[in-house]
Amino acid sequence: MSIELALDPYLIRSDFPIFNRTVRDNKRLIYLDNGATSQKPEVVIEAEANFYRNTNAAVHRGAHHLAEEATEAYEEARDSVSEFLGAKPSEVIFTKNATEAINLLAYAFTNAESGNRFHLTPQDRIVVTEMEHHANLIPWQQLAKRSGAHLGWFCVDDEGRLDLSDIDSIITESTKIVALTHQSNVLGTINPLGAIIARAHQVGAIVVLDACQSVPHMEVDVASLGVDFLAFSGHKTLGPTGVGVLWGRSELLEDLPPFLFGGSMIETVTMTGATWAAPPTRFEAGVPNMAQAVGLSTALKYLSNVGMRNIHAHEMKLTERLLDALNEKKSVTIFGPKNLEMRGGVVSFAVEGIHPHDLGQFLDSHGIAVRTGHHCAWPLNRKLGVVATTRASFYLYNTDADVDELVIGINAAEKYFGTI
Amino acid sequence: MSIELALDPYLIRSDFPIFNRTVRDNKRLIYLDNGATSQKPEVVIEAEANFYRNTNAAVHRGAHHLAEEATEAYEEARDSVSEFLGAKPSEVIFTKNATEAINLLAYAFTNAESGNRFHLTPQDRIVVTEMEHHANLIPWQQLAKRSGAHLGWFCVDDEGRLDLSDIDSIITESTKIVALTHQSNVLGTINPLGAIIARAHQVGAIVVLDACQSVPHMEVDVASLGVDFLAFSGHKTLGPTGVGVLWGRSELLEDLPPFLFGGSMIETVTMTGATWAAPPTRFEAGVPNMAQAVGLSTALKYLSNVGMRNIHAHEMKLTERLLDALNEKKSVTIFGPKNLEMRGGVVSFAVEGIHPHDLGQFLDSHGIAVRTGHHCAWPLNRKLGVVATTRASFYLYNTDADVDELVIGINAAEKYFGTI
Amino acid sequence: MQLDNLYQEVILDHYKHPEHKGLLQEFDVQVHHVNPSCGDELTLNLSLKDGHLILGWDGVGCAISMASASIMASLLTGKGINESQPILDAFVALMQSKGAQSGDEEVLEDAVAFAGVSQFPARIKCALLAWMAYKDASIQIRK
Amino acid sequence: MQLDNLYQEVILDHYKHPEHKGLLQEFDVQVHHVNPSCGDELTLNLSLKDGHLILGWDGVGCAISMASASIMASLLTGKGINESQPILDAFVALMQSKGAQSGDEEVLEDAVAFAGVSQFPARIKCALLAWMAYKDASIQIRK
Ligand SMILES: Cc1ncc(COP(=O)(O)O)c(C=O)c1O
Ligand SMILES: Cc1ncc(COP(=O)(O)O)c(C=O)c1O
Repeated sequence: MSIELALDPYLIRSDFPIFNRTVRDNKRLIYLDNGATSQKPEVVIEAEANFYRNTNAAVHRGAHHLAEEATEAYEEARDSVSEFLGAKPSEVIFTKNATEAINLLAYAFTNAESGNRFHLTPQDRIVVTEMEHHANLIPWQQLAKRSGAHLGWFCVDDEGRLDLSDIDSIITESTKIVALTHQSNVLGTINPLGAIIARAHQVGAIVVLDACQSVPHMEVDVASLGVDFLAFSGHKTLGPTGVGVLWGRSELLEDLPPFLFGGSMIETVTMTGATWAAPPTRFEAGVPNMAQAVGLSTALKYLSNVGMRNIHAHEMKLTERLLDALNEKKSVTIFGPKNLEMRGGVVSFAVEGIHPHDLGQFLDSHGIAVRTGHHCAWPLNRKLGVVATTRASFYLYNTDADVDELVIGINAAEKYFGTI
Repeated sequence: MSIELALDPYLIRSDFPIFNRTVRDNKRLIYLDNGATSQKPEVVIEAEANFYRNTNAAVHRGAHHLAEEATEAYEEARDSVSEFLGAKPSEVIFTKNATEAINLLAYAFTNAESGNRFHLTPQDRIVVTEMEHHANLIPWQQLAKRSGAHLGWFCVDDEGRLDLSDIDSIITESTKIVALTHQSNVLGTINPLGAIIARAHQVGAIVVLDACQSVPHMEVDVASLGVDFLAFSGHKTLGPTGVGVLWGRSELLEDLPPFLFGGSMIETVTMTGATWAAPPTRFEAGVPNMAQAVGLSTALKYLSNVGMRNIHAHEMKLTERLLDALNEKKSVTIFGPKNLEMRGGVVSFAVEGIHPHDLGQFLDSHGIAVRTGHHCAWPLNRKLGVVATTRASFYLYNTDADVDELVIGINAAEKYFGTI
Repeated sequence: MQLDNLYQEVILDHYKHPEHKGLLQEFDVQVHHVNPSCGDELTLNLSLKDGHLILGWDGVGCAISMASASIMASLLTGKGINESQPILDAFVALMQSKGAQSGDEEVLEDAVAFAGVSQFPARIKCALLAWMAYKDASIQIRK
Repeated sequence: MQLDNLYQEVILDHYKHPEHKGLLQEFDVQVHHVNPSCGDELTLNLSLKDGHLILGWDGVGCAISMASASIMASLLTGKGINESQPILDAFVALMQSKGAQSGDEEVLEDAVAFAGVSQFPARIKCALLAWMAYKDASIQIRK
């Protein structure tokens, strides 16, 4: 029997020191807020700590022994990230989080002068979707405003899927950017990239993928995906806070103007102007988040060792268990796909008569950490006709028992607030 | 006798695990590259690690117990930083490094619409100095380019001081921004802020202080300094990599448009537009560098416990010892002030006939880590008429023996390269 | 159980049977406040008749924010505008007390039930939503 | 001592007594390369006479970069442009070898002295500065 268990969440939990603590009057921690951020295994914590203890120096800036070792550690981290994504090292840019990664791109467009392929005009179009996280919506709104370009979007249908029926009139010949999420952080929906990428590339638009909710949870290979840029956050991927990644195709990065200006990203500087280094350094101004990059690379290695397919399968098992239980409850509305097809381990729902904030608070008193609110996807909430939802999101360390406790907790909340 | 020792660098060294290692074939590590980045005491490393082990959750976004504790830890970190600077907590913005802090400001100017006090026009003027680090030069060059504003600068005289003789024609009535460094990262010069701030405020310009080389090494109190914005980096301040600070006066931050767009920095969001949260959240988009902020606050407490005056006095003692030794050597040229007046613990120099890169390499083989190159201040190097210099920069854990080893090393290099 | 400190009987009662809910036919001031971190919304009407306040409100939100609106509206309706100030101040002070105060029942009446909220930092904004709307409205009505 | 692997006798000799230093009166191609991380600069002149390369250079930089320019200029001057390609390739490969290769003396002659540089990642760019300038110039001269 045990041979069949490709992933044992109980074994995995023992790698994560936070599960040694309890919450709210000695309750077991049932952490179902992985969509917001993940917990960290001790190896990641130690990798970051050991960088400081043994290798700390400013990279790329010194010829001394420590600086050499720090540079090696930092560039090895870049290598691991690129390997994890199926990319080239020079295509991996370290940012502080996914939000910075997407803003980097949006500002780089603004810095593109006429003649550069990234230069936008009021004739151009940017396309997003109604299910975007604010991080993949507002930067494009602002780019549209700065450039005069038009912002269009795909709508979300009743099942929480993108409505692609009008794809050719949404991604028009004048579309330059299509920015969308790989997986909705609210609905769990995995978007069908094929058709969108095909149409975008047909009209010469670049495709920017917000992979915050996919890279941590499933196999993502940029070569086979076919997108042009991709962003994700370290802290959702078992990695440290303070690090994210922008990946971009090298031919595109070559031409992409810089975003943050300062040390290390330059070629030459005078009082009146400067020229830029090659990617990826062009996009990493200042002393970088070296210890965090090293921590992230350790996290990705940990994930690879467990196996991304195993992780996804495990999360889908938990999701099925939760969907089965919730689908049975008349008082519960699930937002997003009600079955396992093209979805990930994120489940948002409403319980009749109980505001998400109150439900979340009640669950918290039982040690269950879920997220409540608009999940930084306010326009989607409006479309769903709610001010907030309650969201449970899984990761490799969650267990069947976690799911069961959540369901028991929801039932208990209904009693507590007197709605049943 | 020992009572007089306010700061014992040997005791302090024992708090820093990196000094347990050796470099290059078992040499003692003589770390004199503090201008680039500082080493970390174990308490800082542990503070960051323990955040992950005990408190990790996305701040400001959840009502559950962990999220509450994470938010508390993060906001307490903000409180400590503000206390360290003599500021209000709401005036402290966490960035990824000083470079981002300065870019934040420069882009916020660009995002300011006509009518906003930060809006620039081609009639306006931005003033910097010839001794700026690229991080406090290129963002302003680029802002000048984007806005059409004119970029002017103070020159550096033969002693490595700012030439203020033309102050009224450099800071003119149309000057909107004066951005300068508190202490040169090449020359060690501490700039006389009084006259510059007075003139800037007389014409209604804001003063932006690059405090990367001062906050870690001396008492800096924003209330008494009188500047309007100030930036520094955590990693040069015994803190983690991946965190920096922008401080701004609250009346100014109120009106300052945002820079990075995404989650947490908003008030409301629709598909076509958004409104912004109040400072400091307006400037912290996405899941922040929580563990790093906590580490930085621990670092600042460590520094406060040792005492910033003690630290500065200690560094000045080391600087005096080095200047005395180098002033005696005919083959050595010191760039910057040759005495202790208005200078910090950064000493750049040239040794006749030996290229800085070779000198650095030679010193490294003796375990001595100095920095060689243009130190991200290329225009200043040009002014000094050199392509590179060798720089030794001190911190609280350096000892008289470190200085003596450096001098011995320089002498030995001269023998090795046959210049004496 | 800690949770009962938060969801006092009187709070749950007001949540289920809110008072003064519904916008006024006629009003002097209307304000609309939103809690950006959770999306809760509240519209507050204020009118002054012979120096006495009349409050009406509508909104969507959690038990804490809705009960707070209900209790506040009951408490302030009929009071004079100057009389309302110390009540507002007392409520804000209670929310900032981190559980150290239990609230002055003379001044706050049923609103002392929110004392427990001050121990839950993430919920303080919920309890304050209506009161901040009132603060805003009362400034406008004075003009 | 590790340092002696880096500063081989022949490198220090070329540094102190550089060969082919000085720009040519006449040249077919001139390139200027800069090492942004340290500010070292190198100008390289290239001319082709009867199919034979003539190199001249000037610059400021460390012992490694200057000796490398000197040794490269000596090595390539007089060679044919096609003949130079395997030498360039061999040198680049040596620099990327992380200390694993000692270099083919048949091909690289004195330039094998730079084998030790490949163990010092920060210095590889110094050794390559002149060679990258040559690579650039040779592409231009072929056009
Ligand atoms: C004076 C000065 N300004 C700005 C910076 C940039 O700091 P960071 O690289 O941490 O962003 C540095 C350090 O590199 C500096 O010394
Ligand atoms: C889909 C999606 N995009 C973007 C982000 C922003 O990531 P970060 O806050 O780490 O920048 C998140 C997470 O908050 C997310 O779930």
